[in-house]
Amino acid sequence: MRETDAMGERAIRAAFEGGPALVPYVVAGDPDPEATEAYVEALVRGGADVVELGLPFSEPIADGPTIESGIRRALDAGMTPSRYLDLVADLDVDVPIVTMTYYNLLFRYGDGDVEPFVADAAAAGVDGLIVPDLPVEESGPLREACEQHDLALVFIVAPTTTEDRIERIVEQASGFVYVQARLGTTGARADVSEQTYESLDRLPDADVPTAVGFGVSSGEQARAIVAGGADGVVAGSVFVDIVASGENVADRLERTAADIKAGATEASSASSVSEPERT
Amino acid sequence: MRETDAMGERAIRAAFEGGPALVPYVVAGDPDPEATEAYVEALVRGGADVVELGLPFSEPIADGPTIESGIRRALDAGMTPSRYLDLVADLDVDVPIVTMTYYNLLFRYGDGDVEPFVADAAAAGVDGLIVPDLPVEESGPLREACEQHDLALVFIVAPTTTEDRIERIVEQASGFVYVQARLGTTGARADVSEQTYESLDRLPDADVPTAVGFGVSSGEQARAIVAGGADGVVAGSVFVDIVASGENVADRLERTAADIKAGATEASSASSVSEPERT
Amino acid sequence: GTFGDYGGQYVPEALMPAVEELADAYERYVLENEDGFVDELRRHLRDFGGRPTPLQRAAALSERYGHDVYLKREDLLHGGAHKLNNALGQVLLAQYMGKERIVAETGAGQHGTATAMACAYLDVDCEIYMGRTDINRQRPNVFRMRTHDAAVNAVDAGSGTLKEAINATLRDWATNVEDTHYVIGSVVGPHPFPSMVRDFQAVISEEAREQAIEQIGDLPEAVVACAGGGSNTMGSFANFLEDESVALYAVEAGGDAITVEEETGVAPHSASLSAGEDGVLHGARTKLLQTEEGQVVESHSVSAGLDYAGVGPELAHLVDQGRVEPVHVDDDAALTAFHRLSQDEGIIPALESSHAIAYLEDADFDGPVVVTLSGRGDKDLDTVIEESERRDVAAAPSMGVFTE
Amino acid sequence: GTFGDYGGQYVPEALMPAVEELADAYERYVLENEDGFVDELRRHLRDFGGRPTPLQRAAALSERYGHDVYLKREDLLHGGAHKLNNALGQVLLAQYMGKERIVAETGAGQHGTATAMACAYLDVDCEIYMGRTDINRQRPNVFRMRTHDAAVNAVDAGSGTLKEAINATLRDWATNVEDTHYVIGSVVGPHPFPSMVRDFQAVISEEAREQAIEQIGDLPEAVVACAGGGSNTMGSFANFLEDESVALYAVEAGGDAITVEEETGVAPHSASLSAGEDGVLHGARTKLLQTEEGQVVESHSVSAGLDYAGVGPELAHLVDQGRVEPVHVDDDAALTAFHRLSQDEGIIPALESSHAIAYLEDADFDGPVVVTLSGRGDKDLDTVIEESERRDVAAAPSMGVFTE
Repeated sequence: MRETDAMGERAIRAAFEGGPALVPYVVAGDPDPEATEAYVEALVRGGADVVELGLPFSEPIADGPTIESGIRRALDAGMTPSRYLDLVADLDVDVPIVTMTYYNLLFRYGDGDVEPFVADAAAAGVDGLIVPDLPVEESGPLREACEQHDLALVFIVAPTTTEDRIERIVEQASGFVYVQARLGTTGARADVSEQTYESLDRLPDADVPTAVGFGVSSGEQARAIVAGGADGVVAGSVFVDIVASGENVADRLERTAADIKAGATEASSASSVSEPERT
Repeated sequence: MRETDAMGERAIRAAFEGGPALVPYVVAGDPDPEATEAYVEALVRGGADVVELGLPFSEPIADGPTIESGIRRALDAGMTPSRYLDLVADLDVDVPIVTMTYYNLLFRYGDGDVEPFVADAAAAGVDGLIVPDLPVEESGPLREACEQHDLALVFIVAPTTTEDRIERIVEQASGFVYVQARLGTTGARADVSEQTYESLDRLPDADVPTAVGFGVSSGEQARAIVAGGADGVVAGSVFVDIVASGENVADRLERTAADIKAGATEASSASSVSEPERT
Repeated sequence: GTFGDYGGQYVPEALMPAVEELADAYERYVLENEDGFVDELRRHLRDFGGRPTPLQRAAALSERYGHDVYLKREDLLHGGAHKLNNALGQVLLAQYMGKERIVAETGAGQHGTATAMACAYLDVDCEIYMGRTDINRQRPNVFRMRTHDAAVNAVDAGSGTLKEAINATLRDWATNVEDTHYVIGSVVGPHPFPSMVRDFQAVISEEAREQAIEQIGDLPEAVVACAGGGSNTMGSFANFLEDESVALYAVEAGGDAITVEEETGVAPHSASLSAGEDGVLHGARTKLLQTEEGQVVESHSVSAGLDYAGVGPELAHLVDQGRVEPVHVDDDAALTAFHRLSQDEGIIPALESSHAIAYLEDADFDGPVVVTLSGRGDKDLDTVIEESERRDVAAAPSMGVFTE
Repeated sequence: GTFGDYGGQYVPEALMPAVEELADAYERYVLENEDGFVDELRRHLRDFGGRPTPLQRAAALSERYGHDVYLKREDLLHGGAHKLNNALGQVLLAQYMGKERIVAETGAGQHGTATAMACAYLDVDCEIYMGRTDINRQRPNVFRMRTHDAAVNAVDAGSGTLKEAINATLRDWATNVEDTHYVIGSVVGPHPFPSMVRDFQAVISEEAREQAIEQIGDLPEAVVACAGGGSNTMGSFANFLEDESVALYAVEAGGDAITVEEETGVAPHSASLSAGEDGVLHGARTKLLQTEEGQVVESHSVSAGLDYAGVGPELAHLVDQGRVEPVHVDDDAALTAFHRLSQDEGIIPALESSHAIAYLEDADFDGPVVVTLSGRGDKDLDTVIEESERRDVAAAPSMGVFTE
């Protein structure tokens, strides 16, 4: 079992403290658990500060085609919630792990009660959860369990999120706030949308860090995003694409992570002395 | 042009006077006009007393599949009302000719007036008409034209014909009364239906002869029919079948005609001294 | 039994007693409501058939033409077309007459389906005659008839289409006339069929007239209905005949062109009222598409349901009298109207009915107009897609979704 | 927004504002008739849709079962199924909300067709998501949608069926939520959809209840309706919920057998109410067909329209409360019922509706029973012929007429 200085929510916050954080995503079990362990290690070598690890669900309504394909590969290869937790427990990295999955899996794990999953996740070394089909309104039971087990529950702020919803979300958020860069689903894109900057501007000075995701795939984007005020970037499809290729995966994951991290870090150095730069 | 002792209605009546009459039917122009001339001559050699010559119409609703096929062959070969009358005029036989056709052809020939066809038919040597889709109720204009040109207008009595309709039909009939042997359409059959005898029994002692048709194809049937009280038999499909075969047609028409005629005549000799015999 | 010079009973003697028996039954049950026949029929039409059908203001058409267009929605009748009004009436009448067996002809299969449906509902044996060619190109309707457990008798003669099916049905009737009723599918055939079928279909204009008065506050300027045999036409016109202010347009299938090719015996259209000559077919004197010598020709329309060389004798008479104006639209115009209604009004019309819709393009109306939508067009989709592509009809949407 | 433990709004944050906006519009327009929304919808349902539909006493079924059976004839609604009640309601609501674009998912194509039809009628842009597999096996409905000029977007993911189409539509909505409304096809999804779709479909039981009182003189003993997602079911039950004497039967698709094969992730049935476990799918907590670990399984039914792993949350609640009894009939029984209704009543039912009819064989009723005939079965003919032959269903007529 891996060991870190802090656990859970505090570990995640800590990961954002040393400068802009890189939060890469891969699907657990794509294409098999052993590979996932190696990939996570590669991402950490490349500079990942937090790893978002997908627990695959059969109806990934918030994900785009790239991640959906990764999820299907993982399901076809036999990934289950129990095996997922075993995999996490076996990871030998010293960054926080955030589980990204859909609500039904947590719900079924405890036969209608989400606490058992949270308890087992905490025991396995999971530090936080992202559940994209769980808006704050429905999050009561899960939030309670997370608090009980000191796990972060990360909420998403979308370009459509209204001011009063932002307030409620920031109030409930723990770990970090996931800023959805654009409408739509996950998926690598080349540009940074104007919505990203608007969303960042709308976020008050919360005491949780912000990380921008949905479409982030390059160091250049990361630089612009951090320059725009974000405390970190989340990147997923670009890594899942590399996994899907099956070619020289670990190396390429590491290099791409390093590239994105470099962009983010560069912007951070610049923005510490000047206004956020926008491309 | 052929020459006969009597013309029109009287000629037909006369044909029934020398004993039971054979009235064979073929389609004019099946397969071509020259063949039809030869076939009519063969039928007369075989003993035909009257020849019923079909003028083909595209919608032969009263005919069965055999005659319908003959009609299509004749139409495809180009038979028209004008050519039909030319063909009749060219016939070199000394029996009466009765035209069997549908009303629309007579109607169109005179652009809505049936008299021109009747006039031209009389001039060509036609002695009578059978129009199976023309019940007595609708026959006024045609009857008038036929009277004017001394042509017989033959009506059909069906098994379904009611008593009062029989009375009206017999009243209007000229030439002969066509007794429909059974319900349905024309077409060769092996037996004689009970309906035939019932129909013959229902016919009062009219002053027009009776000929039974629909399904007559053998000397045996003819014998039974004449024994049942008929003054003649009409046979069509059996001859159209021979024409369709294309093999040794004239000879076979003659022999089949002779066979049917023999049956009819045999019955006549018998029945002149005894009750109608029924099989 | 006649309409001016038209109509009559030109049938074989064997059928005359049946025709007379039917005329008698028509008078007693249909005209005089003996034994409550009419009441029972109306009940069936309401509960089983779904009557009354709406008279709907068509917003997009009304805007397009600058005057109110109302659609009489016979496409909503059970079975998807006006055909059931007549089929149900005749099958019920046959029951009142004690007949145990129904025969009917069908071309595109709509009348056969309606008859099979009515026979299943009223529990009467049913046999449908259908040309071999039609059977093979109208499979869904054959499936429907068989699903209602009607026998479907293939007719192999001739071109294997409607004419041959009618001939075959007449022969069956002539053979089995004692226990069998022939449900003719349109206002054609010997008396009393043209009057009887008109009366069964007159519920269309009975409702439409009442609905127009209620919804418009007045009679419409015109009623427009497509005409093949003419049952939908006469049904749409019947209750407006005495309203002299209401113009009546019978829209025929113009096909490719209004001509007759004497050589081949083919008319590339089905516009008997517009271009036919007087003649006698299938029991009645009427206007016919025929050669100069009186042979009935093969008619044509992209709409199988309008594809008939004859037409109801009463319509022929009303045209001669000037009460009904015969007009025609060609195949392309009908296809375009099909797409227009589907896209702009959310209704896929039968190709028959599309002819009536298409006539609005040619007409010059001022006031509210009632157009009878005689049926729905699901049955025509394959034909429309194929023909629209072949003719490159501009209004047709691409069906490319399957090609990837 | 919840029904006991069920319902809720389990959707991505990006959609929450749209869902809240919709809930607000639902309350104002649908519940409070603001701007006369409800009046306008009722007018459209009458004139365009053909409402009211009949409540018909089924003579042959009544005789067979020894008690009166009444059919609520939603098959006569424009488009051929109850689906239009909801599609028209939602598209009109989207117009009231100022949305310019409609998206919808479809499985068998019925909801997509109804939505395309409503959008053509109300002049709104329309895109339908449909799995690639479904597109290729439901061609006629694809033709209908395209004929109404709706875009049909093929979804290639997974098995290419309904689940994937829903996922794809949710993604489109999440991307274009500002100007787009997602017309969900059943009483599923996040609040307010389950309540709103129920209210749009409740016109079925509103009419049926009035008609029963008028025609029977009393309430029926029971109401029987098929249940897939449950819009027809809730529509049929809604106005009877407070009539405690009226038993309510939700007939689910029993498919081949009521089991779940954990290994393959397939359930050979679609009986979520009878055999599902609580879970969260497509925005709501409800009963689901799923593996022990919570992966949603592929469901099965001979009726594509019932083939869904979830069910409306309100139905789940009513079943838990004992107000609605979930029952199920298998594929063979549904096919037999299809043939029985076609042959004995002259109505070709949708395979969905055939499940409700089939349940009469198992039930033991005394008094009058109302069965909702949710749609017509023309769309199912090919499937029924093929499946009847494969399973050697005794009631099926031979289709041998083509073989000569």
